[in-house]
Amino acid sequence: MMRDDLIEIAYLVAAFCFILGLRWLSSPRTARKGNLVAAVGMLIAIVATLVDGRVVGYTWIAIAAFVGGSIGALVARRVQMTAMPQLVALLNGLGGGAAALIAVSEYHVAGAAGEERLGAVLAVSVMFSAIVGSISFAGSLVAFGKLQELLPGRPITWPAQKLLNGLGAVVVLGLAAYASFNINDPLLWLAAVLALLLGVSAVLPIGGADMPVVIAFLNACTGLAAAATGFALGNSLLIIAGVLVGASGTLLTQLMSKAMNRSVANVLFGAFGGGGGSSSGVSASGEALPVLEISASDLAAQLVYARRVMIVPGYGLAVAQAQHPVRELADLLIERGVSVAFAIHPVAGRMPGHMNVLLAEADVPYDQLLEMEEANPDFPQTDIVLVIGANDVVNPAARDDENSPLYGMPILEVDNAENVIVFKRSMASGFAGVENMLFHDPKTRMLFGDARKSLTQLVQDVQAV
Amino acid sequence: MMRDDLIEIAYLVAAFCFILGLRWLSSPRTARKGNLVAAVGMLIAIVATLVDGRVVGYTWIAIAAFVGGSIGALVARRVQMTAMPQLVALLNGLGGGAAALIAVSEYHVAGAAGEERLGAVLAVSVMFSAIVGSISFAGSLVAFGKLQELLPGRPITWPAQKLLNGLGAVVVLGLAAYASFNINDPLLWLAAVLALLLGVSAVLPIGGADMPVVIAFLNACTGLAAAATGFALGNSLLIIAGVLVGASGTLLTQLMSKAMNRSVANVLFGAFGGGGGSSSGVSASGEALPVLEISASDLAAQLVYARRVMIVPGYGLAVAQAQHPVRELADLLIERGVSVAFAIHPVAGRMPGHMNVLLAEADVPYDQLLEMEEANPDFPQTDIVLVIGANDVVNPAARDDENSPLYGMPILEVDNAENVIVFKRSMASGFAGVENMLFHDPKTRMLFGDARKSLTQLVQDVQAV
Amino acid sequence: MSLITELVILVLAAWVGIEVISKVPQMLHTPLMSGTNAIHGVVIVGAILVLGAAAGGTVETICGIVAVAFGAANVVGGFVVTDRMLQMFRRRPEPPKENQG
Amino acid sequence: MSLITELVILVLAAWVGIEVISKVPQMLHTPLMSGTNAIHGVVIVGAILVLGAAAGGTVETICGIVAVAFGAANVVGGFVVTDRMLQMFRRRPEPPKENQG
Ligand SMILES: NC(=O)c1ccc[n+]([C@@H]2O[C@H](COP(=O)([O-])OP(=O)(O)OC[C@H]3O[C@@H](n4cnc5c(N)ncnc54)[C@H](OP(=O)(O)O)[C@@H]3O)[C@@H](O)[C@H]2O)c1
Ligand SMILES: NC(=O)c1ccc[n+]([C@@H]2O[C@H](COP(=O)([O-])OP(=O)(O)OC[C@H]3O[C@@H](n4cnc5c(N)ncnc54)[C@H](OP(=O)(O)O)[C@@H]3O)[C@@H](O)[C@H]2O)c1
Repeated sequence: MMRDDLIEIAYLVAAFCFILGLRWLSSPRTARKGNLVAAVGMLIAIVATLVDGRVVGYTWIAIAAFVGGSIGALVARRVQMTAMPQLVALLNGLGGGAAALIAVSEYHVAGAAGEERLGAVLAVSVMFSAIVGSISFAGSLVAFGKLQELLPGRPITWPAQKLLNGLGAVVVLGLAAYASFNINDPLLWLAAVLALLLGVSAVLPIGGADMPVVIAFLNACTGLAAAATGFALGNSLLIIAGVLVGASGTLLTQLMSKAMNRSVANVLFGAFGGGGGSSSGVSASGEALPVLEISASDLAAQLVYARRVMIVPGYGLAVAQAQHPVRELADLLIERGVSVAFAIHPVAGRMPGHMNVLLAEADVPYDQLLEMEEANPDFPQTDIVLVIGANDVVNPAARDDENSPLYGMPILEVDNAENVIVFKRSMASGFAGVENMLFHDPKTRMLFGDARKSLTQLVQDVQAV
Repeated sequence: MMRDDLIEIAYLVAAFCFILGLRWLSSPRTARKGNLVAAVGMLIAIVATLVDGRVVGYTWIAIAAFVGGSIGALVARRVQMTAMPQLVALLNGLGGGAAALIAVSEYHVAGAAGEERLGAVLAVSVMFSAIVGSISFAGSLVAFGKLQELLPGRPITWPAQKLLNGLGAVVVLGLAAYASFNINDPLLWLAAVLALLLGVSAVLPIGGADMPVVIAFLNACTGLAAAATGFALGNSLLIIAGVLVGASGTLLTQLMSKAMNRSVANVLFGAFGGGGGSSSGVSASGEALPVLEISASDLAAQLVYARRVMIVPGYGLAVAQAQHPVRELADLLIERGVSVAFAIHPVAGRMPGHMNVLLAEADVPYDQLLEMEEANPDFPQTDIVLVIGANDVVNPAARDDENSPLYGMPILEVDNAENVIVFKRSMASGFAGVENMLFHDPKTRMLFGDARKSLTQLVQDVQAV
Repeated sequence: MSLITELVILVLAAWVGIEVISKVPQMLHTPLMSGTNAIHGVVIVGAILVLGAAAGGTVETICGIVAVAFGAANVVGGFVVTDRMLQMFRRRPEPPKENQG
Repeated sequence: MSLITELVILVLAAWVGIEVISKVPQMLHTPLMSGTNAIHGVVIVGAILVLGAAAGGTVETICGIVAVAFGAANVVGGFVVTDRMLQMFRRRPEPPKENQG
């Protein structure tokens, strides 16, 4: 009794730590402390659980936790910042898998205790966490595969896909309902396996560049599966933590869809777009529009005499891992008295806020980064904009062309600046597969080539000026 | 069982309505809807309670609710907007009284059931809500009396006041602790009566103009007493609602103290200031400083030729009930092409946000009202500032004079404007009892007289120009 | 409901309260005060339970009657006066005439 | 803990979550995602209960071992990588040199 109370109090403290940790994420100054507080909360929760009277054997727990924890730590320390989306997908899948496994064994325990059917609360929560956890596990692994390029990034489709997925969902739900009233392990296993397949076949048709939305969505799913586990175990900490994650995943999913000017349903069921930035390239009109180029050395000369330069990094910069040379360029220019800032579009990079992490890694101080709303009024006073591996987020069609699929998406209005330089490898279109008239604007010059190589060259040329 | 579940669900819905209602108070567009949602939540909670199986007799409930509700409705419909602080004090006292009465009868029930001592949770919650509820009841009534001028507004002090209050608090706590272990009605009654006396003697020494802080503080107390009642009855709705009110009262108490540059403790125990704006008047220095006056007709001529006029309303405007003539003046000037705005200091008026209510009552649209942070950068571009019944909130000593008790309080920096006109009845000081050098500034002109009369005259004169 | 569950609810509600209330603009602080005032009138729920369950006991009956009356006045008065205040808050009727910029 | 109490906690926690998370700036959305990821690793608590209580049953033992390992990897990996990201966010070291205004 006494011990159980202490455990409950420890769970309350842990929940408080989680909330406080998220609250402190609201400013980069306190964010790291916030993450630490959340981690301490987790430690408190785990220790409290270990002293729970129901826990009798520790050997397997120690082994499993050691193996899992070491792998987690190793991967987390090694991973490249550009591979963050994959890692988040992987970790998310693990959480979903754990939730599903707990549900499966809760079900087994109920059966072993001789029960024939589950109570209503237990039925709903166990089935929810088994199915949603499985979907989240399989879906996250597919997302991981696409992002890690183990699977093709383009949408993989097959005939009657939606119909088959719909049917699959109905079968899984039916099985789950039946299994609630007739406890029988293989039934639930079948349902879980079908849910895994469903997760795979739901994520395969989604394009690689939409994976961040999928991950945020599956993140919310894992959170809710954890909350359902909390209902099954009558554990308020799991409910609170799961719901916090559910809220976060939901908000991020909405935010990304909104920034891409698409509905969440369109992203998840639309089979939209290509492998992320490297597709199509065929001009919609077919006309030969003028394209003006510039060399790195000419650009270097222009840059050192500019008063104000704005850098717009995009997905291509992340792919090219060009964050270090871009930082070097910015420093060189600042040294020479040029005013330099970075303009960050909300969906630049591969996941929300990813561009900020990449630039932070390259030691760009975060107060040099402007959000879209801050940057847009600045472009008219800007001499040169460097658009590095960005495409859709600067496409004026989003503002001007009612027929464009991008129409209505908020963009960085770089065409208001004096000069625009675009760093990319070809005239290929970006993720949305839409032609970008900015490249044909008389004030635009193209600097073709891999962003990392171009920037390294440019840095040398600036040093030489 | 079934019915109890439904009641619990109704309580959950009610709690949700309360939170949503407060959330919608974040914008004047949704605020009224928010209040309505909260009221609907209350209705749901009351209906759910009425169908509770434990409720057997309805006659007395109906009579008491009808009488109480009618009086509440009547007073709320009749009250002048300037008397809002009194009304809030009164309503707050009623809530505190109700909480205390519930605690007293819970205690009685426990005794009647033959128990000899209260369990720990019940003891703490019953005693908390009996004592804090009683203090809140008595304290709020004293605050009401001061604001309604049934009691003198100045601090009423007597020898060894703090010592006596401290002793009283110790005795009350001791009694409560003893009564928890030895259930005996008269003991608790004695404790409650002493708590009432304590409430009276804690609020009497506080000056009339500090009453809003006292009310916000007692509001938080009543909220927490309600939450304690929730613990006693095992009712989560009371806990949630009580804590919401506790949070609100606490935040408002802090905010007001901060805007007055004093600590909460200083306000509650400081015996500070006078009856609110009508005290002292003796110049600190004794020197005869120059005071320049202006007549209403001269001012009228200046006003119609100004480009930009800012109006700073204060406590005196509320007392003089001059909100309607000031609105007329603003309309007249706007008609003539003068740009007019109102600058609202956070503690102008008699309670936080009170000035906004008064101006809203006089049909001033809320987008014409500037908060302090918005208004301050505008003064240098302002031709004429009309300071109407405000004093401390425009006192430059808060910015310039390190020895002033106001030093550090954020003010409206009207002395940055071209011309300052001050409407007041005399050279008396404001609430803080501090001389105001603004009145002797060469760019300041005084327009002596009751604000309502002066403004009515000014409106006539402007019409005549 | 165990004490600790009640504490969990308390902590969460306090957090929600602080987040939600810190979003209320200064302009609406008087209605905020009267509105929260009405909300603590929810003690009427407790008062009804006391009075409704009073098996004839004088103490409970008297305390209950007064508490219900107090609670009802608190609730009705608070919501009515808040509504009265809020209905007065209006935007400028016509499109802005540039009289303050 | 009754179902409805659990629902109360759910609603309050969801509300706190929405309020708190909508305050996180875009700049920190990637750490937010990895951080919340770590938080849902709290299912490890459930996994420990399953595995620790497993009275030799094969199903629970296997499920429990995998779930604890998954949960541990999720928790440790999530917090470590979030910390790695956040430690990189720095303000400009010297007082501003007016290179962006
Ligand atoms: N951040 C998110 O949260 C998120 C989530 C989901 C979807 N999205 C979508 O992703 C897109 C992001 O827009 P964006 O403007 O950043 O990217 P984008 O529109 O996809 O364009 C990226 C450009 O980078 C170029 N590029 C690729 N590799 C490069 C390399 N090594 N060196 C130089 N250039 C290279 C590509 O052109 P070349 O092939 O010619 O080089 C391509 O045009 C948006 O459509 C957005 O909706 C973002
Ligand atoms: N709003 C809140 O939440 C709150 C709460 C607690 C305390 N306070 C305190 O209250 C004060 C408010 O500052 P304030 O500048 O608004 O007021 P103030 O400093 O108290 O000054 C009010 C002025 O109005 C004048 N006045 C009074 N009746 C008048 C009438 N009928 N016609 C014309 N003038 C009249 C008085 O001068 P004459 O007597 O010469 O006419 C007095 O100087 C601050 O010190 C603040 O700290 C405010």
